[in-house]
Amino acid sequence: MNKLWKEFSKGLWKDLPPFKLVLGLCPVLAVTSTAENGFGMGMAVIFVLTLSNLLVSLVRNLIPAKVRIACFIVIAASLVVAVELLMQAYVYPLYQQLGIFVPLIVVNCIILGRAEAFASKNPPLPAIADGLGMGIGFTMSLTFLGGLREFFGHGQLFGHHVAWAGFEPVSFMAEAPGAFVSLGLLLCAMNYFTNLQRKRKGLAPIDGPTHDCGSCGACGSK
Amino acid sequence: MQEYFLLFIAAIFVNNIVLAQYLGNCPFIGTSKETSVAIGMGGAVVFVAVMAAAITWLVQEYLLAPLGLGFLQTLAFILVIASLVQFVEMFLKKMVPPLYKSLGIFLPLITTNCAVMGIALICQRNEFGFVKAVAFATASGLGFMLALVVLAGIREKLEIRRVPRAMRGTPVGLVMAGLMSLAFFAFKGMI
Amino acid sequence: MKPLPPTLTVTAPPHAHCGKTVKGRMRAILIAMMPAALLAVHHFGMDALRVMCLGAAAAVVAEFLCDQIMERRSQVDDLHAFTVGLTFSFLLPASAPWWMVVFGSAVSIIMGKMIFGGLGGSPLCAPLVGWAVCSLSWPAHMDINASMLTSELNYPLSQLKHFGVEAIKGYDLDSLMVGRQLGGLGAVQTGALFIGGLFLAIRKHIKVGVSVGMLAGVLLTAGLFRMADPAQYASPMFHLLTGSVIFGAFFLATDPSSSPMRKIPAALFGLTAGVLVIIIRVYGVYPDGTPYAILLANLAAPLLDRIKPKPFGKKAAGRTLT
Amino acid sequence: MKEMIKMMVVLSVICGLSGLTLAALKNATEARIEEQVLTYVQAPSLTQVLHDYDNNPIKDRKKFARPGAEDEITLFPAMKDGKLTGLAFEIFGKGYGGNIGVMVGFDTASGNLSGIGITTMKETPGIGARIAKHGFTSQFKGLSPGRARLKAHNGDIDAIAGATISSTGTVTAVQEAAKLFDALKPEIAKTWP
Repeated sequence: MNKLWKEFSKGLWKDLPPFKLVLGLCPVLAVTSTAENGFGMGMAVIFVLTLSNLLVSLVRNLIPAKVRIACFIVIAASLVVAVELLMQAYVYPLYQQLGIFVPLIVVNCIILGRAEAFASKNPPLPAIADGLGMGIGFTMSLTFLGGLREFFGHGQLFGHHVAWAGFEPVSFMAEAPGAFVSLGLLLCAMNYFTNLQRKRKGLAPIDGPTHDCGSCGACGSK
Repeated sequence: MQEYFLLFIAAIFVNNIVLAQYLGNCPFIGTSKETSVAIGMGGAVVFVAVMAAAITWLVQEYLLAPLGLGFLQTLAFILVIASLVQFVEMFLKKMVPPLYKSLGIFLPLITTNCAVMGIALICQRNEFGFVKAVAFATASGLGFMLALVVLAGIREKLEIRRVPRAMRGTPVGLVMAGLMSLAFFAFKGMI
Repeated sequence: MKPLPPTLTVTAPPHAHCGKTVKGRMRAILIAMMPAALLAVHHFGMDALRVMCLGAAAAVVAEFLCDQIMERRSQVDDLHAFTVGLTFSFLLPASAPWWMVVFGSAVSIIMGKMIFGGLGGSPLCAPLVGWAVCSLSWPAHMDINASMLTSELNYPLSQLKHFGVEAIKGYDLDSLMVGRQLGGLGAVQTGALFIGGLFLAIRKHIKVGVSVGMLAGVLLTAGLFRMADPAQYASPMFHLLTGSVIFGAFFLATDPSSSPMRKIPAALFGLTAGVLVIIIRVYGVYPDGTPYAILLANLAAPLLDRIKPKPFGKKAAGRTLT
Repeated sequence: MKEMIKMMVVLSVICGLSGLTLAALKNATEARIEEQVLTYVQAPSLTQVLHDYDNNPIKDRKKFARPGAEDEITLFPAMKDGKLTGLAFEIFGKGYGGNIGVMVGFDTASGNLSGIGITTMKETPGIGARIAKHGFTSQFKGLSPGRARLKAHNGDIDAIAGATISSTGTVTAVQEAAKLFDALKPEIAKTWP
């Protein structure tokens, strides 16, 4: 139980996907114009990530190493198609809002990255815990960033007007440049506080996590 | 002719695939630390995006649509792209070693580059014809390359600046990408 | 601690030499901006003074606070932040609300300068970053025509954009020179800015190549359009004397950290900016393309810097892609 | 060789399984997806073209065989107190950037147009896309189908300046709808008295 909790909780803070692992940036930037979109995208990712982790972990001993990645891709893609169908059937407006980014979940580094780095090496239960934790962490981050951008960009939260009277929305935040800049500044703030904590403990400051494409692990391997 | 000229301007500047459509951000931030790497990655993306757009178009038109399997689009496209990347890699290694030397290490990264898949999907959603789809893929790929090379040029210079510790690496790259995207607003409304 | 003797040290830019200091350069720039500032107050009244003071003050405070957070010795006394703030306010309409001036000025300093490591690090012209963020966020407050309805002056570029060449027949070049037009409050004092720019050029505080290149780019491109169809496109001189072309050519594009180093790249850089100004004015949605044109040229600056002068008689060295 | 075969088998089994599952899921959700698409794509224009009804036109929709063609067309009835007052259906016209979907509404009593709305289109933003704006579509309201032609063709409709193809496409679609409406009249009378 303890181990499961550990796998689950690491996605919530220690390895928080978009901020600490710096993975899967496209949806983080693209769908966070409002908190609701961020949340919806996050839910879709939770679904795909948890199930793909489970399935990959179940078949991990059956598949030959050489076609491993191909199998992961098929599993992930099938789940994404399933999500597409379910979203069309039950939350059509959200499906319209997220547009092309729903099918693109399949190339989100998080899915293949977790399949390769975790699920293919662990039994089903920890794999589910890992997927759920990472998915929830991803959802929280997206919702937070979406809320931030929605508040400053539109003066709203989840579609409700919350800003004070006379607040003039900073449309910059709602547009593409605002997405990049607010994510960059958020990462900067996280690094800053990490170092502030380390300083309090008397440790030397460290550089923040850097993103490079190899970090998801799925790409470079054959 | 004019239609294609406008298509190119639109895809490269006005609706730049990274800066305005948020596609392909992982490699955009990940491989923009050095200009030479950026050029290699950009070239590889143009190459694969064009081929992927062409093949997925044919798959959709002659396989999925007639069989009524439109809902399997995502699955079919990612498989096409993944095997295409593998194939291109094998082909280049065997037949064109110099090109493989410059593009080879970037090819595996492209499978999960959502710009490639995104371009193929956009072509389908806009119901482009075959020629238009290929032209759009070329233009979008070039737009990706342009953004990547420009950002790499700037980030190379930033390496020797006293960037604050908390901003170093990815954060400053992201903010710079945002400012680039801001500058690209200049092209708004041109098409 | 005793200062180290000047042995071999590697530092981040700016690298000042021949007795020039950052402070001296900034002082010269401020002197060069003086006439335009005075004319702006003359044309737009106390509103202009208010915007300029607020802009400069906010920039200085923002830089000071940033230095505190970054735990670095503050260098606000080199006047750079003050200059950036003033330059930013030159681009605003005189009617700009106070919070926008403060916000934009702070953004110019934070996002245009400090996050890139302070002075000499910025890959973009700092005041333009603030300007672009504001004009994207609050188009209504930045729209010079809509926010200056009470003024008897007009914004010639927006008239050109919306009503065509016929609408700008009424302007003569002399009145444009003395700033009898709307636009960024300081940026339209074209005559005064030109004199200031010449002063800077003669005292060698700016790269002349950039300014000449940019003015040439504007004149040539506008001339080409004019030759193609005089009934549809305005004259080159009109383009030169409206909006912030002169201001951009002498004060914005010449920012040392965001423009190329050597002569030929610098001239090409200016030319690019100049050509883009006219392209944006003709095809884009913005009446004045100058700030965006300079931002785009800034992006290209590192690549332009790679253009190497080929030694005479030597073959170009083969470059390898790795 | 053995490894090769194992790879093939595993891959095909996985692909086959996922294909089957997805096909089943597709079948299960098909009806609901159709409903959702109707609600979110067609319904906004339905309320624009039908007036004065107390039923749910989407729920009461019915498919009819298109006379002289293989395919079917979905009709949305507007009813008040159980009596048919209006009818709407979607029809496609050729535009500049692809097909233009036009929802055409008819007043069953007079046979006049009760309005049109644009459902889908890919026209040039700012030019052709103006066909979706109220200024253009509201011209059709209350016209008899014969008058719903461009002014250049002796009708009452002002084409959008610079967007002749988009305007013509819309008007042609409306004309075709009128023809279809006439052809279907007997069947409609049978279905909804």
